[in-house]
Order: sequence, then C-alpha cells, then structure tokens
Amino acid sequence: MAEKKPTGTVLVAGAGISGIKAAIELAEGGYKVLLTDASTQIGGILAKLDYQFPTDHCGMCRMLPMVGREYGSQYCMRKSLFHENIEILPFTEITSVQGDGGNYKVELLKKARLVDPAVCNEMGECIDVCPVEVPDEFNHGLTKRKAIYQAIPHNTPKMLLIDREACTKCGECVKVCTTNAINLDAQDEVETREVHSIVLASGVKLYNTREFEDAKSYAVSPDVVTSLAFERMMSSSGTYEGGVIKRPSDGKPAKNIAWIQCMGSRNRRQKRDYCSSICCMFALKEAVLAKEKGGPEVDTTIFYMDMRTFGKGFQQYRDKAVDEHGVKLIRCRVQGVMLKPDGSLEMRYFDPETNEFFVKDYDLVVMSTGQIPFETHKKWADLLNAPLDERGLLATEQYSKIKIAGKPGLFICGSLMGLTDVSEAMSSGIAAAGEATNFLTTLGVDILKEEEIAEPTAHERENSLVSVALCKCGEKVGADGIDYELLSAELLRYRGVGEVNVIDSICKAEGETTTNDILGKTKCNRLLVGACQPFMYRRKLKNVARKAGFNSSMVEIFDLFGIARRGMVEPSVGDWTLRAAREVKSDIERLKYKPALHVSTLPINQTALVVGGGIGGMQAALSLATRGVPVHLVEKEAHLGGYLGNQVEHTIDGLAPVAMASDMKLKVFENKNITVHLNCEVEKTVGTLGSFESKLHFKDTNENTYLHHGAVIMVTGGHEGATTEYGYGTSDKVLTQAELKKGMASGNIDAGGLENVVMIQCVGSRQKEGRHYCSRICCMWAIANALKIKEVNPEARVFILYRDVMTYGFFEQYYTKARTAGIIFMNYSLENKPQVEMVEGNPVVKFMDTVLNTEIELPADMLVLSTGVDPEESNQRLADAFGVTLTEDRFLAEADSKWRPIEFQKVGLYLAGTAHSPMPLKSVIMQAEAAAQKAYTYLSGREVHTAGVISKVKDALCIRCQRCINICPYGARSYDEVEKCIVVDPAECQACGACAVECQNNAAEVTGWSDKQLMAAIDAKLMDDLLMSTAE
Amino acid sequence: MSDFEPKIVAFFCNWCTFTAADLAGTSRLSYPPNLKIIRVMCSGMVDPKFVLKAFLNGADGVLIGGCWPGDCHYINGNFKARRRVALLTELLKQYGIGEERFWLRWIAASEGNMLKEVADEMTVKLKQLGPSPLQNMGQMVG
Amino acid sequence: MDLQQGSIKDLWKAIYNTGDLHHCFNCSTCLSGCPASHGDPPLLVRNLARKVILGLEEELLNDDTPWACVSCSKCEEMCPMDVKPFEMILAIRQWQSANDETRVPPSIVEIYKRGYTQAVGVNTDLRDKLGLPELKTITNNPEQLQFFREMLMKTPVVSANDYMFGG
Amino acid sequence: MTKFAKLSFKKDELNKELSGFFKGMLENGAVNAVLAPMAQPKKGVRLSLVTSAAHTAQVDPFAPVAAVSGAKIASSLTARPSGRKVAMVLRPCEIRAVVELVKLKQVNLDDVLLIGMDCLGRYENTDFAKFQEQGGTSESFLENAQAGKTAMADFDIIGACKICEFPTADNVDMRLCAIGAGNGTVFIEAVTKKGEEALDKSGIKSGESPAGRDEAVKKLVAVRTDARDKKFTEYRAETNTFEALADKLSACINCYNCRVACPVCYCKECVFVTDTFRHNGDQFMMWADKGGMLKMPNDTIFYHLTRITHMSLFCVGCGQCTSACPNDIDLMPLFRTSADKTQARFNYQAGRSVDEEQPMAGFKSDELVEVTGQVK
Repeated sequence: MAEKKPTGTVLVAGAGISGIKAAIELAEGGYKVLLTDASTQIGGILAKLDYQFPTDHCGMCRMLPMVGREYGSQYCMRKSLFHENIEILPFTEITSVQGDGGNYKVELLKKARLVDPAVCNEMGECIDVCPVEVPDEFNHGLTKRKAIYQAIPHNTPKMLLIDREACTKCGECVKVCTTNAINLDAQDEVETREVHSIVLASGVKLYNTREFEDAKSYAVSPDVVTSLAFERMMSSSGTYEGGVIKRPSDGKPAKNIAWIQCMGSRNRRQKRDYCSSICCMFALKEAVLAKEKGGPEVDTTIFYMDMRTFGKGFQQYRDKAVDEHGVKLIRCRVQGVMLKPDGSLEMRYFDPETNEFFVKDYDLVVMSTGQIPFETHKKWADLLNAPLDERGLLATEQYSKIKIAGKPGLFICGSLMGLTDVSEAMSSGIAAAGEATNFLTTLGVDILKEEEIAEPTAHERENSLVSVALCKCGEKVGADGIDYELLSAELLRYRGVGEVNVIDSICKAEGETTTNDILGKTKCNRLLVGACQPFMYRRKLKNVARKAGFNSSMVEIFDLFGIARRGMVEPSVGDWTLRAAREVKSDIERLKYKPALHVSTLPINQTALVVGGGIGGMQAALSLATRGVPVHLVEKEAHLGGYLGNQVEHTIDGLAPVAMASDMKLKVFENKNITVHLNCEVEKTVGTLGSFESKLHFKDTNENTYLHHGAVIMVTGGHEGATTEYGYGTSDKVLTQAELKKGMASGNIDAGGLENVVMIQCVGSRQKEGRHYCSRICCMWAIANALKIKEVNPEARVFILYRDVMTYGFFEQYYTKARTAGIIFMNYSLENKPQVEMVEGNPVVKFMDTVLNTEIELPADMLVLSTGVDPEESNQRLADAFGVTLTEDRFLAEADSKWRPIEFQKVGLYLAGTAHSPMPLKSVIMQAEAAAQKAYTYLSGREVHTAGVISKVKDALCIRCQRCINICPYGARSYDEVEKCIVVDPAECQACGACAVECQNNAAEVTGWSDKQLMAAIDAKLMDDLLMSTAE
Repeated sequence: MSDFEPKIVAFFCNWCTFTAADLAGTSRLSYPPNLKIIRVMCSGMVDPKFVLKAFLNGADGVLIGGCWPGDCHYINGNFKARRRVALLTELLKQYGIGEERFWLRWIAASEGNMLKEVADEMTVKLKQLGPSPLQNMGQMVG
Repeated sequence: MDLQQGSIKDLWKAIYNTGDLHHCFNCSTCLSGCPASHGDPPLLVRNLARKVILGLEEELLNDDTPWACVSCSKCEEMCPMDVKPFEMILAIRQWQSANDETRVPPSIVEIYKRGYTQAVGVNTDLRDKLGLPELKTITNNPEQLQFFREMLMKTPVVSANDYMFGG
Repeated sequence: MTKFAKLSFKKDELNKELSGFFKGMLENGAVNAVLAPMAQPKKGVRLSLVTSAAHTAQVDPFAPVAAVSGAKIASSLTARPSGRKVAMVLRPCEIRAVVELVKLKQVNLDDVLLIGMDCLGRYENTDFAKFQEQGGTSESFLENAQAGKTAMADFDIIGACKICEFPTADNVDMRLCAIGAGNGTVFIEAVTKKGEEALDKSGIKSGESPAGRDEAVKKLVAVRTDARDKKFTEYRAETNTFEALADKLSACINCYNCRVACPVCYCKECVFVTDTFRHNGDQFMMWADKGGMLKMPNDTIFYHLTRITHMSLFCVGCGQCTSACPNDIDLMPLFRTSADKTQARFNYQAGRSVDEEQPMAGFKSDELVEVTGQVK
C-alpha cells in the first residue's frame, strides 16, 4: 500500500490583494493555504480604497473564481473572504522559518485580540462603554476609535479586538459583555506549522510623515495628508462618509487641492533612488474623484516631475483627467508647504509652461507617498536566510520577478516587487501561485480532494415541507438575544414548516451529529439552517445532508444573526425574535419552491494550446509541459523566439533575451509534452472550457490541421513601431533604437566615431493620433543604447529628448546611472515637438528647451528615434478566430483591466505579455507564468465541476428569439444551429439572471433563483404583518 | 397618518447594496424596519414582475439597490436594471405609482451610510405620501 | 542657441567637477523655495545647473545671478538628487572670478548702493496685512548706510573700481 | 425613386385587376406563393396562402377585415423558413409588427416580398359579415372611407383604426396604394429593387404616379392623430388610478385570448400559464387572508400589467387584443397609451425600422442618469 501523501500546504504571508489572489489560486488548485497578515484584518491597502484606477470603481469581487463559484466567497470581498481550503490568520506574524527545499517549519506569533470572535456576538456594547479614545489608524488618524474596536468597518464578521497599548484594563467592556468573549489577560500564542512552500505577499512599508525628515517641510498642518489618508477622506465608510471633502483642521470644504508627487521616492539624497510606480495614477485618480465629488469648482493641481502613465490605458486616463476633468499638471517639485495664519497652505512653484513663479494657497495638500522597501526586504531576507541584491532587495532568479534566488519553494508577489497596481498585483499573485504549484508538483505532495458523496435524488414531492434548524451559536446570543422558544413557535405555525429544532453549535462536531439525527428522522424534505456565517460551512453541511440521503440543494443556510440584527441599534429580545421570524419566512418560501440543483461536470481535454512562440509563449508552454500537460505551441513565423528572442541581445537590467530564447528553444524541442507548429496561424476555434477545437492554417503549404485542447493561452508579442517622422527613411543617420542596438552589436555602427547623438522619445506615441499609449520599454532602451555609446566613446555627447521619463520602479536607477554618465535629458512637450532638418546630410534637431526656455539647435551625427511598440497585426485575426475583442490600440482586450488582467471573458482563454500591452521581459515571463497557472487549474484534472446555481433553458417554452444570447454579459449562451436550440455553457454562466429577466416566459431561468421562488419570497415579506399579529 | 408605517420591498444586489445593508447594520446605523430586504444576485436580476407583484401585494414602495455604474460584479447588470426601471416607471406612474414610490439607487458596498440615508429618505417620503393607491385592493391581489 | 557652436562639452569639469552635478533631473525643487529667485533677474539654480552641464560658457560668464544667492541652503537641503546646488553656485562664482579678474560682481555694487544685495521682502505684505510695524532696515537708516559705504570703500575690490561706485 | 403602376378598374372589378398582378407574379416566377386576404367561398375574407395562379382570382386585399394579425401568419410561415419566395400582402400595422418580429427572430424576410396595402381601417369580424350582407365591398369601402364615411348603420371601423396614424406601410418592397388614388383607380408602387423586379415580372406596366396621394395621406394622418390624442387624453383621465384600471379590467377571466391575438406577444406559452403561476392552495388562502377575500381567477391585473411591460415597447396598436376579448374589454387604449409613454421614453417607435435596437436589448453607460439622480 502506498503511503498516504501529505497535502500540499502553502503559507501566503500577507493578505493584501496579491496574497489573496495567490491564496485563491492555490486553494482552487486543491492546495491547503495558510493566509497570514500582520495587521489585524485582511485586505491590505485595498481595504481602504473605494475606487481604484483606471476605472475609478471597485470590483474586487471580480477576482473570485468563475467556475465552481460556490466553493469560494459569494459576496463582497471587502467584507471578508471564505474559501474552504484557505485558513486565514490575521494579526499573525512570522517569527521564524526553518528548513529548506519544500519542508519549512514556520513559527507564527498569533497576537492576542483579547476578544474571542468565536464567542463575541458583535453587539458592540463594549465599544460604547470603553472610555479610551485613540486615533483610528484605518482612517489615518483622521477619526477616533475606542481601545476596543472593529478595525475595518465593512468586515463581516466584525472581528472586534482590543488595542493593548491603548487599553487601560478598566474592565468596563468585560462587564457589559454578555457572552464572556473578552479576556483582557489573553496572551499571544506561538504556533509552529509545517508548509511546503511560502509566498511572500506582505507588501512594503509606505513613506510616512512621522518618520522621515524630508517630510517635515511639507507636513506642516493636519491639512497635509498622505494619499492613502485622502482615500479615507473620500470613502463612504471614511472620514466624511463619502460627502464633500473637507479640511481636517476645521471642516471647511476643500476647494483647492494639490498633490505633491514623489514624496519619499526618487530621492538619491535619502538613498531612495527609485520610483514608486503607482503614485502618478493614484494622484490622477484622486484628482478626478475630488472633482467628481466636489463639482467643477474644486481645483486640483498635481505637482510632478515625470507623469508616469506607463500601464495599459494609463495615458488615456491622464488625457481624460486633463482634458475632460480639468486636472492641472505642473512639472515642478515644490520645496515645502507654508501654513498661513488663516489655515491655508501656501506653496510657491515655478511653472515651466509660463516660465513664471506662482504663489498659491491650497486648502488641502496630498502627499503622494511612496514605498519604503528595504526594511521589509531585509526582514524577510533575515527570516528566510535569503540573499539581498545590490540594491538591498530580496534577490530573485535572473529572469523572474517571483522566484527568490537560490531558494526553491520561496516566492514573492505584489508590492514586494515594487509597488504594483491592481492588475499587476493580480498577475503576480497568480504567477506566484503558479510557481508554487510548479514547485509542489515536484515534491510529490497531494491535493485536497472533494469528498465524493453521491447526490441523492431530490425529495421533490408535491408539497414541500421544511425542517428549520436554529443554531444557538453556543449561547453566543446570550440572554438578551433571540427568544428561541418564541421563534420556534412562530415558525412552526408558518405554512410549509414541518418542524423546528434548536441546535447548540451547528458548526461543531456535536452540531453535525445533531443535524444528522434530524435529517435521519425527519418527515420533511427540505432543511433550512439558521446560523451565523452561511458561507463558512456550507459545503460541510451539504455533505452531511448528502450522507443522510438528502439532495444537498435541499439544504440552505441563512445568516440568522445578521438578518435579525440588521438595521437595529438597541433591539430588545422581542425585536430580535420578531425580525428573525419575519426575515426567515422569505427564506422558507425560497427553499420551498427551490428545485434540486445539479452540478454539471465538464470533461477536460488536458491539453493546452499556446499561441505565440516568443519567450512568453515558450515560458507558458514549458511551465505547463513540465507539470505534465501536453502543449501545442503555435508560431506564425518559421522559428521560435519572437521579437525579443531573435532581435535583442541584451536588456538594460542584465538579461540576454536571445541567449535565453535559444536555451528555451532547446528545452521546448526536447520536451516530449510540447508539439511545435511553425508557419501557421489559428483560423478558428470553437468549443468551451475543457474541449476546444482549433483549426490551424499553414500558410506555406495551404494545409489545415485540427487541434483539440482544453485551454488556450495567447502570447502574441509585438514589434518596434514604424514611423515617417523626423526624417526617418530619408537618411541613414536617422534610425530607430532597435536599429542602433543591432548596428552597434554587429559592429556596423561605430560609436567611437560619434560626437553628438540625439534621441527622441515617444515618437508617434502617447498622443491621440497614433499610439495612444506608453510603450513602457523605450526609455529603458534609449538609456541602454546611450550608455553603450558612452561606454564605447565617453567623449560622445548624447542628448535624450523626452516628454516623461518612464523609468518606473527600480528602473529609476538606470535613469540616474545615465545622467551620471553625462547623458543629457531634455524635456519637450507634445505641443512643441522637435523639428528636424537635414543640413549637409546631417540631422539638425531644433526644439524648445523647457528648462532654459530657449530654442535649442542640436546638430547630430545621428538621430535615434524611440518609435514605441506596435501590437502584432495578426491580433485582429486572432481575435476573430477566438471570438475575443481588441482594444482601440489593437492589443487584446482582457476580461477586466484590473481584476482579471490575464483572462478573457470566456473561461479557458488567457493572454500574457505584449498581447496584453507592451511590457519588460520579466513582466512578460511573469504574466506567462500566471496564464499557465490559470490554465493548469483546469487542465490538471479530468473534469471540472461547475456551479449548481446556473441559468437553464426550458426548451419546451423557448421560442428561440435569442434575446438571452444578446443580453448575456459572459457569452455563455449560444444558438446551436444543428439542434436549433439555445445552449448554456455552464463554465461561462455566472448566474447573474440577465437572461432570466430578458426572457419573458421564463424559458430562461436561474435555478435556485426562479421567479416562483422570488415571488413567494415577496409574498412572505408583505404578508408578515398579517401572520405576526397573532403571535404578538 | 402619523402611525402609518410604509412597507418598502427592497431588492438589493448581493455584491454591493446587500453588503452596504450589512455594513449599516454592523456600523450600528439604524435604518427603518420598513425596508423588507430581498437579496438578489444582481440588480439586473430584478424582473419587472417582482416589482408589480410587490405593489399589487400592497407594498407602498419598491427600492432596487445596485452597484454604481462600472462596479457591477456581472459587468453591466445595473445598466440593464436602469432601463427596466425607466420602462416600469413610465408604466406605473399613470396609475398613481410614480417615481416617488419606485426607486433605483446605486449603493456601493462601503456606503452603509448612504443605505441608511436612502432608507430614511424613502420612508419619510412615503409617510408623507401615504399608503399605496393599491392599499385597499387586497381582494384583487395578483 | 546652437549647441554645436555655443557650448563647451567639458566645461562642467572646469566649473564644478563633481559627479553630483549630473544627477540633476530638473525637478525645480531648488527654484521653488529659493529666496533669491524673487530677485530681478531671479536666481534660477536649476537653470545654472543646466547651463553648466551644457557648457554654455558665454552665458555663464555673463550671468550675475549666482551672486544673488543668499546662502540659505534650502536648495542644498531639499535637492532630492543631492546635486549640492549651493556648492555649485560657489563654484560658478569662483570660476567667473577666475576667468575675469576685473570682474566686479554687481551684487557688490548693490550692497554699496542699498546696503544689501537683493530685495527679498516676501513677508512685507503679510506683515502689513497682519498689522505688524515696518521693520527697521538699513534702507530707512541713512546714517548706518553711509558708515557701511565708507567701510566698503576701504576694501581693495571697491577702491580699485571706485568709478563703479561713484553714485 | 419608386415606380408606380396605375390600375384603373371598372365598377366591381378592383379585385379582378389586382388578381392579374398576383397571377402575373406567380406565373412569371417572381414569387412561389402569395399570402393575401382572399374571399372565402361563401362569405368572409381571410388571409390565405396561394401557390396556384388559378386561385388568385379570389384576392381581396382591401377588404376591411383582419380576423387575425397577418404578422402572426408571417411568423408561422418564415420562422422556420420554407425556402420558397412568398409575396405577403399585409396591413400597415401588421407590417410594423413584422418589423418587430424580425428583430425578435420570429420572422425571416429573406424570401419574402413584402407588400403593404393602404389601410383605412377594419371592421370587427362579426361586423364585416354584416357589412357584406349589407352589400358592402372593398371598392365601396375605399370610396366611402376616403370621404370619411366608415360608419354603417350600427357599427363602424374598430377603435384602434380610428386613431391609427399609420394608414400606409413603410419597410416594404411594394405598396398597394388606394389613398388619394382617385375613384376607379389604385396604384401598385415598387419601393425597393426587389419590388421593382417583382413588378416588372408581374407584367404590369409602370407609369404615372398618384398625384394626390401624399396630400391625402397627410390629411388622413392629421385626422387620425387628432383622434388619437383625444382618445389618449380621455382614456388616461378615465384610468388614472389603479382602482379605475381594475374597473376597466374587471371582466377579465384570464382567458389569455388577447395575448394569443397580439402579433407581438410572441412567446410559445405565456409565463402566466407556466408553472411559475401554478400556485398552491395555501397560497390562494394566504392571499385571501390578506384582504379577506380574493377575486378569482386572480392574477388578472398582474397579467395585463406584465404583458404591458413585455410588449408595450413593441405594440403597434393594431387592436387585435380588443377584438379578441370575449368579454368586450377594450384593451387597445390601455396598451396604446402605455406604449405611447414607454416608446417615447426610449425614443423608440415599434415598427419604424428593422435596424433600430429594441430598448431592452441594450444599454448605455451614460444614459438615463435621471433614474437614480445620483452622481458620484
């Protein structure tokens, strides 16, 4: 007999969005996850944000899994997260990590909350009586909280805790607590856990005004706030409850608001010579929202150095902020803020557009505070005994942003890689989960398998009879809670209720036994359980039901305490009980008319199709193939490698794409699991998750092949953009950066002979006509080429004419390095583009220098143009073949720009790399890894269970008007031309009900949310007075 | 009239407005018990029949709560809801059930305070308006 | 301006030969809080750095603004790139003097005439608004000014160029 | 430019002249079949599907009767297409319903030659029988109706027609023009290329156009529009409360005839006859408890209001609902007044254009902000 393998367990340290994403992906893959966070709650920075750029909306819930929805959270993720495979440990620090190579012993310090959430009934009387008031850190000290408090207002459960530093141990809270949930002497606990892999997602410390001396000349008043504090000032659950933004000092509406960028970042003096990457977009978003909230009379100004709008859609956002919302951008770093006697904040600045000084008063100044990464990295390096790189950051493997160097099984994601936006946090979280999965599959650990209990046939008798089980929650509710006798009696009188039982703690083992007994004896055919957190043990309870011979969909759980309490401040026992009775009746009705649900199972063809044989495509293919997944790798050219792998020898950050690609090509051709198809394109793909069929067309032979596969990853790249500007094409002295790079590498261009070189950035880019986006890599390319010239010929003068230098994150160091090397950066504006004239065969560049405010003439031996990155023209054909869409800029359009960056709306189709948007090589590799992981989650098994709650077609009623197909936001419905009927793809359908409403005669219906059920629920809501009257 | 307690059937989307209702609850913001909340997965799931049913069964008001434009978990369900509400309003106002009794509001998950405001405001409005014109039509139900 | 003709590539080495200079990324921190930037013509530290980097010899030689610096060192403290602007200004002054021995910095003439280099007076309006009394300065104290002038006239640089101070 | 062919006819020979046209089209293969109102062997006129040229003698397209909506028949014939070409002679309201049904994928116009006849109104089925008994013919009707005389001794054209502002058809290949054609004359108008080809093939020569037509149509529409507005005002005043509405509908017995007759109620089965509305005994009891009694059958107002939400955006005002009601409930004004409001809200007009998206099929992110009145 084979020894039982241990279940693969991963510690994800840090429960911000990247950690949560990594945890969900691992949990969906069947691994057990420990998700810890040093702070009191999960959610990280995003817990504070109501709006995220670039869409200015939330939508965090969209990161939840699309298939098998019922296993994860089923509500707002800012409330909390439930997943059966994830154990969440907030307020927990990692104090030691021992072991190596897949066997880690982790010591966890679980800090005492002093309030036991398992016992607390969340009535909050303790908060009322607590005499201690301290600044509330969630609102950045802009409001006060008590020593006993709820850390995040929207968390469910509330998870109260006591701030030990603030608590005076007066004991008032203990006196009023009816459930003995408070123990003022509770101690921190230390626990050791064994895990196989660790993903660090802790994020990094942020710059703050208390600690850093360079903040002192700005933070002169409470009206100078950090950008995160400003988020709380805008939030509905924040300082001003979502209303008009005011000055914290005196509550006057803030009419003039200024943002100061790069607070704490891009500062060589303070040894922080890096960019924090997200602050520019953050400030733009905040300025737009401030205007939206406060009206057009609110004046918003951002003081910046370079407006770094390098991500997908960022440039459009900037243009919209400026052109449509009137956000002012001024390229000037102000030296300080002066507090005037009337409380206003004076700033003096130099406006390079008018070449004048201005002194202006502001009501509010927001400091765009950046990252302080080194402490956090040092802490982790010490704990993990991992190396730091020369910058002082955790060293990662050469080509990876994720894998910690020399430490198999240890990974980082999210803002530990440098502050990331939501999209990158998502990609990195998935990629980290992917790398961890990759690692775990080599260890021979097991995954958690769902307990397979056959679903009994439904008890669908003519008349439904409901058994109600009410959980007392371990007497949590206490004496002044629900009157169970009254509630039972009331419910028993309700039509359709066969019996009412009161159970002690349904979540515990005893409760399970009791439930089992009830189900064994009952004459009823449906069970409704009233308990506290319905999502926590839903699956467990459903398994109990199945064992007892009940169809699991005939068992429902409702949040007894939540609904009973909702909207009441100081309810009496009677209030609680009556409200509970009223509320539960509509749940009874809903259950009475609920049909048995059946989860569809999709067979999975465990083969992947990867489109695009560049480095990203090869990475995705290899990642899947090494995990045993057969891969078809399709490349339209005659050879693998793509643009980077064939054209680019070196990148500025020390990578060698060509060498890497040739190494990968060998691995690809050696790998038995990978079949390479060259010279061909996918012409048409049909099917659904698990069973796609693609038609490959070989252009040379004009032949077709058909491939069958279960998922698709599109990793089509891009290439250097074309231009006719600045005399390109008229002289061999005007060339592109790629041409220069190649020329120097091949020796065709001798940098030694150059005296003056001029480079122009953003050629045809970041403008409405042309590439309306930043290509993200050109600044680095230009700097790399310029440095190369300087290396060969230190006497050469190199001028780089730029609009904004986009050396975001730790790329900033190369910008600094370039200037140190004497490369001269000169700014030009889009309105005043450089002019190029050819004089005696040499280009002469004329432009307006915004620093000296003079026309400058630069005669050059060579003019080098950064022409950006163009998407592959094959993208359109690809989009047509797969039924996906392109953005205006002809990149592939992902499902959701923030929360689902590497997925398409259609489940089973993924994208990565430059197909998404231009990005540096390491980011391409990260996305490719992430896409591979998404595909692997489904391809690792022979079948995938979809959800039971799903839209169905009642064919006999259906008139085939196809309105449901048109209205479905997921493309889950289609018309089967052969069978002449409407079909629903159970993997795509998210049960939103759009089709059910659009369909006039209920031929389309969401099972479990039928009109019959909902109308019965409405009845129950409106008839309650009638029925309750006799009870009172 | 002062003791008239309007009945408001409130269809709240699972992701945003229902969460806001929870938040209002946990933030100890009391809102009138007049709201009879029915959780739906999406405001776009609210069938016009539900609204008609509620009014015909004696509701004094109907409130649909959904995510703000752009926030919808299901991408665009709230936009579809908005068109349906416009349609129903055009229809119902002829019979004395105007916009003041039938509300669609965007309430985000963090807007517990707005939920309270809307609930308060609607309750006050309906108290002023008095019972639904269908109040005495019980015998014609449905 | 034609950079082929008008600039000397390595001028910076002669003026301010330090790696710090090239870190400048024209962020304008030095400008925004500089008291001498209120003068006429204003001292624009950032522009001086750019001129040095570009090697605009003629422009720099004729630029009097470095002499307007009041040595408050704010730029020095706040420069994020640690260019050490104040040191650069001193270096420029030194270079200017070394390249033109007869050079009399105009600020000395100003000192002679007024008793101070540049009118800064940013707070005059504010003081007035707050009802504070006018501060005693050398301008409204002619006896002191006369005494100061006599002292200056005893220094070699002034006495050798007395024609410039004839006023 | 459209082409006209003038058909002059002697007394009692209108249909004979017209039948030549249909016969020509069938014989020359312009179409394989004709769907047109045909005189029945004894009396009455019904839409009939004619495949044999010999039977075209019975055509009577201008007969002021429409026992069922031709749009429904068009749907039956084309939703699952035969592949054969059919000329369909339909009334303007039927054509407008067809336009809606095309969008709802219930009519497929690929093989259809759509011919719209000028409509001056129709009588109820039973009244048409009397009309024929009293010696009325299509010719006499055209002549009298154009002079404003549609009323007979004890009946008149139906209410819907009296307020119908669409006496002529759009979105057609051809028109049979009677309004403003002058006595003893009708015109066949080819509107589209397809129509022109059919006209050519039918062997009828094209020629002069009806000079007085535009003016006459305009005049008629003006009269109808006035009547419509008056009716709307009256009806809205009569039904400005739920109680008044309930009173109007009090005779309803849930027979669902109105929805069967309605050309745009296109469901296979109405939701009200599905399991969704198959209530349990205890539910009836609960509703009865609520008000002390429950009118049976119940769900009548609910049914009509739901039907309005479902089809008021598509309503073309044909009046078939009123005609179909066994208890003489005049449903047409209820639907038309509602449709007037709902269609206006979305700047939509049922039957106006095949390319116009039905309002509930789409949405815009930046529209209807007044519904919530909220800005961020």
